[in-house]
Amino acid sequence: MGVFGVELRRRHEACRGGDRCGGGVLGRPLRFLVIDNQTNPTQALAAARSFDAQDKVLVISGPTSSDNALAIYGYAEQNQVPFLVPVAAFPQLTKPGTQWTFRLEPAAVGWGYSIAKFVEQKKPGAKIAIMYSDFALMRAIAAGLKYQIPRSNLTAGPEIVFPQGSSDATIQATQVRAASPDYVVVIGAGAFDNTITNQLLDLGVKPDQIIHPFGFTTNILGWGARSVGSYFGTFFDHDLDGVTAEGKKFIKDFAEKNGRPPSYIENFCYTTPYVIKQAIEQAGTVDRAKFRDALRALQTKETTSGVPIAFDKNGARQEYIYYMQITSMDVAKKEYSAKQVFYMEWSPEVIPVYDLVK
Amino acid sequence: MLEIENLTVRYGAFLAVDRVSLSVGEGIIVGLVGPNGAGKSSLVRVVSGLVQPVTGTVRFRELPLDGIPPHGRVDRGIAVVPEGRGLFPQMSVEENLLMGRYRRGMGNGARALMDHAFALFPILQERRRQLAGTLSGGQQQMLATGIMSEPQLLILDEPSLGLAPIVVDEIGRTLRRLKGEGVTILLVEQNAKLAADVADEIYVMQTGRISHHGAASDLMTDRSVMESFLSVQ
Amino acid sequence: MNRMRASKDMWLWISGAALVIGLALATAGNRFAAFIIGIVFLNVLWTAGMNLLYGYTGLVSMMTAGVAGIGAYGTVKLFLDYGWSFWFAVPVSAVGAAAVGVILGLPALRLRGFYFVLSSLVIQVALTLVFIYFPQFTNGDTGITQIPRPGLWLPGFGAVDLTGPGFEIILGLLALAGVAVVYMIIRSRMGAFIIAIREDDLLAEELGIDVTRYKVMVFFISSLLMAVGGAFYAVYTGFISPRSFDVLMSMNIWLMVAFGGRGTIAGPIIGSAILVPIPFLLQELYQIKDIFYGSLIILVTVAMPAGVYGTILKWWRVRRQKQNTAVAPVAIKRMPAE
Amino acid sequence: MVDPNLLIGLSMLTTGLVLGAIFALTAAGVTIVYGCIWLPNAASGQFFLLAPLVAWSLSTAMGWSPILAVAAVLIAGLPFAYLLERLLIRRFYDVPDRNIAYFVVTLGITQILSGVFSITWGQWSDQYNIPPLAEGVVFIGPFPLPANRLIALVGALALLGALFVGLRYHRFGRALRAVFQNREAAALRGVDVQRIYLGAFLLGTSVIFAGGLLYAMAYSFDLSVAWSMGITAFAIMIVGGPGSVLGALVVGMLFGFVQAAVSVFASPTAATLSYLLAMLVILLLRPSGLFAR
Repeated sequence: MGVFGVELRRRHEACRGGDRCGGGVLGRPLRFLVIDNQTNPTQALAAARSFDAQDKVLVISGPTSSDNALAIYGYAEQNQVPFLVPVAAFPQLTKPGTQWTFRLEPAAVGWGYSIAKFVEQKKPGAKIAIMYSDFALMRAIAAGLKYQIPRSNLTAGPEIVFPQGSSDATIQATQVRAASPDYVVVIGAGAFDNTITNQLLDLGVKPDQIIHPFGFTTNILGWGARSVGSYFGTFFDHDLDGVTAEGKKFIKDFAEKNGRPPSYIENFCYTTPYVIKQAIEQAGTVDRAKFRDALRALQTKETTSGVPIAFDKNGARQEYIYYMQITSMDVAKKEYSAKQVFYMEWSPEVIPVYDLVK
Repeated sequence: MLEIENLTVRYGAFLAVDRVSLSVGEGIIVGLVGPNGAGKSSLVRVVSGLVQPVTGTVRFRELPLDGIPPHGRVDRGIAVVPEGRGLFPQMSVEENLLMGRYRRGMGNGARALMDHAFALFPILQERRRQLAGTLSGGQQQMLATGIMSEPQLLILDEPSLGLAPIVVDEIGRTLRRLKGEGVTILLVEQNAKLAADVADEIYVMQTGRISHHGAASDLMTDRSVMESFLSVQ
Repeated sequence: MNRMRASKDMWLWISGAALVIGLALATAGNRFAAFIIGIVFLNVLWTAGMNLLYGYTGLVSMMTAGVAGIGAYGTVKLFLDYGWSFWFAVPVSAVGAAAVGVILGLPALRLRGFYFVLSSLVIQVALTLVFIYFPQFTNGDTGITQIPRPGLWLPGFGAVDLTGPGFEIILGLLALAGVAVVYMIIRSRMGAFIIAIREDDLLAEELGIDVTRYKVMVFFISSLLMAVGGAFYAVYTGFISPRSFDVLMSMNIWLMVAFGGRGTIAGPIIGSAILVPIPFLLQELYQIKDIFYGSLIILVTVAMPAGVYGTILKWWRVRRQKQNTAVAPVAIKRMPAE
Repeated sequence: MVDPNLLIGLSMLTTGLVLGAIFALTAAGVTIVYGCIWLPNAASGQFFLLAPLVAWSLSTAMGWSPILAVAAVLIAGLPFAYLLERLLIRRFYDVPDRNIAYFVVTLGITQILSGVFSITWGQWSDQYNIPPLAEGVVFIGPFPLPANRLIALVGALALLGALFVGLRYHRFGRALRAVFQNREAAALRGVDVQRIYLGAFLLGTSVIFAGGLLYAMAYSFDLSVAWSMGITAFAIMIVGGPGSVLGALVVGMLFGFVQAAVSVFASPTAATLSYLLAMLVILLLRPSGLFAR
């Protein structure tokens, strides 16, 4: 149902590519699960089982949409197979007591927390309106934001939830406009995100009052040239200040191949094989338990951006986010540029993540 | 004008019409009478092209109608008013009349024909904007005379069904008047009295077969026919 | 004659059970193959219910997945949150789910033909939304994970291990029992009545058959099979979510019955055995999965209205008929009223 | 600062009009096909999506002007629908329970099209914007309405009007309604019923395509719109009465305004659930719909 799956499906190739690690590690090839949101959970489970029982893999990995990730999570935990998830922001994947699952993408609840921190720094006491679609991921972001707003001494504006598959937000945008908030946080899926953004701009909300907690390249281009000046949160962008030489090469190669710059999802996918490789080298064997222990102890950096990689006791990533401001856009050429305006790192449990989202 | 030869109609294992032959001469009214379930309507459906017979042929003006779809038969001048009158309940009286001109087009004296219909039944002119579904049974039957397509052969299936005797008489008068205008009519009826009143020639159909045939005046005085009728009616 | 049939039936069921146990044990070494077999067994149970409903009574229900979902969520709730024994939770939630199914479906069962299909589709969509938008019961669209397999204590055997082939054997016997239930219903007086309803419900009514009552009974029994299947699905796979029980599942179950051959005992089993493994075995071809399925649906409807087994049966009958030169009885079908 | 209540009221009005007109148009397409052929097109949502996707490709990847792209899609839709009718739809014209057969077959088409979408357009983007025909914003009092959405609204209303007039007064429209009301009597009046079926399928499908194109002019869209619009169009058809174009108009507009109003006074989720509820209640109490033919 979600757009995420569609988006993710497109990125599988990037993940499987792992261009630099194609030869495998310690003489074993790397294989990735191909799962998208069209895949039934039963099939996702069967695929995990096939990797585990048939191929006797060391670790299962795959960018997965919501319920499939949890299905495989259950399998991995019950059958003691390491499961490294590049892209899935659900806190439940690393809930307390998790033994075998590791999540490279920071939890969505934390993104909400970071928005409040960002606004707190930009404009103390600001009033924030929230508009979001009723998907589990969006709810998680909103939950984190709502938790942190009073703690950051901000004011909560209107909060509007849209059911999955909504098309029009004119009235809600008008309601939000009428409350004159300082910032509007738009947490929408795909096209609906564009529609809301357009309707807010129609009504005279300024671009730099709009915050998108996350954006893929295609999303950002979808907001259109009018949205230049708005903010978006991300974990990787081609205009980041800290992109390394290897990161620049990755961006260049990817853009040549795909006609657009990579998003953070591709970056996580690119990073995954490195993480696996490093953990195997640390473990020194291909024993699942030793590999798991090595992942737990791992202290490394994303080779593309230099951001540290470390997992907490439940397998959650040490959290971080960038806020970028769009500075120019050419939709026809599929190009945009942005500047980094905020960066922060925090522990995964700085707020009660696992209580906010069951 | 219309010759039916050795016609057999089957629905699955059910034999509806069994080797029936019948002919309608030009310019007269032929009555086809018989009880409910005798196969009369099946025969009408074959002539109109809605049902394909198992065996037998239907010829109109010497030409066989085999394989000609219903609208092709309308083009040749056959108009069929089916059982239940075949009106369009959510269309106005005027639109129902216009549907009768579907093949002939709006030119070619459509206006004059409509005036003619209104002259025959002034009540229809009064109610020309009213929906057909809201008319009384008699008025609906007036609307369903099929004359708008200027037919050479008009086939009416059970026009008297559910109508008061006084209205049935009115229908009889109208049929005679149409005959006077040169229209050949095949009247299919359960109501033997109406058929006897207006028809020149009568066929009696029972359980899929023609049991009697003759001039209306002869047949209605025939004791055996009357008895077989009374016993089934 | 009757005794001969009964003993023939007996042998059939015994060999069925032997086949099921044999399949489960044969695949015990390969847990992937065993999983596919287990899912096939579950689908045999589901299609048995659908066959009773669609194949024999002529009701195309699109809400079967929803009923299975209620059975699954109910069982998991009782099992995990209230600490009931799984074996006690299953019958309770299955009866509950079937009752809910009947209550939801009851008004729709009065409707004929297409309107019933539509109503059941609407109910299915609504149930999926309920699964999504009531996260306090269902955990929302993320689903419930890590559902443990239950233990089983059998007198004479002691504690039985259900993590290995034991569970596949249970699923297989369950499927067999589901098929047997349908078989016995069809052989009974009720079977004759519901087939009459399928052929012509107006005529059946005229003959004095209480059409709505029989429809409701059939709907209840098939819902029961669906819900039991849903409950076992939950503990077998260890995971359920609204997407596990969406309209696609209803369609797939329908398709297996239609594909195998509606209104035959063997047809749906054949349909499940052929169609279920395909997506698992063609994992790499996930991109054309939908296109493949859609084409199959159209193909079956256009070219094989009787399904695979139905077509074989027909062909077989024609052949035998030619040999015996016997006259085939032709059913009297009333003309569709225009 | 303008009075917020006036702003919200105006936005409710325009939203109700835009959504209502698009809903009504799409449902009219669905109901024409159902009423005439007895074909409940489960794939109508996919058709609704197909047209703007093609227009999106033409206007962005190929660089056509949006007007040309929209026109090209509408024209290309005719041979598409014609082929479908020839290859598949007409096989079932004589099947007694053909509405169920059609429902199943079109569910198959739904599967195929969504599979095709996800391996083609789904790979290319996750949301689609057709470049606007007109830039800028038109002020209705204090309320800003984008010119493009105004064009979509006017287009939808014009098409609805044309459809209504055509069905009422044109010879083909009259024949179409005659087939709705009494198939056999229409045949006896000389209507070639199979040709009308073909015509109804072409017309209904084109109307659905037009609905999708207008929607895409008013909003950004993605692949999920097929499912939600398919359900909405069905709900409108059922509540309005299958086969009733008037029902589709009235109920479509009603649904648009209900969505707008419920969004203000309750929540957008409640609006979506209210459709399903309305559809279920109508199905159970009055299966032939409010505007039974």
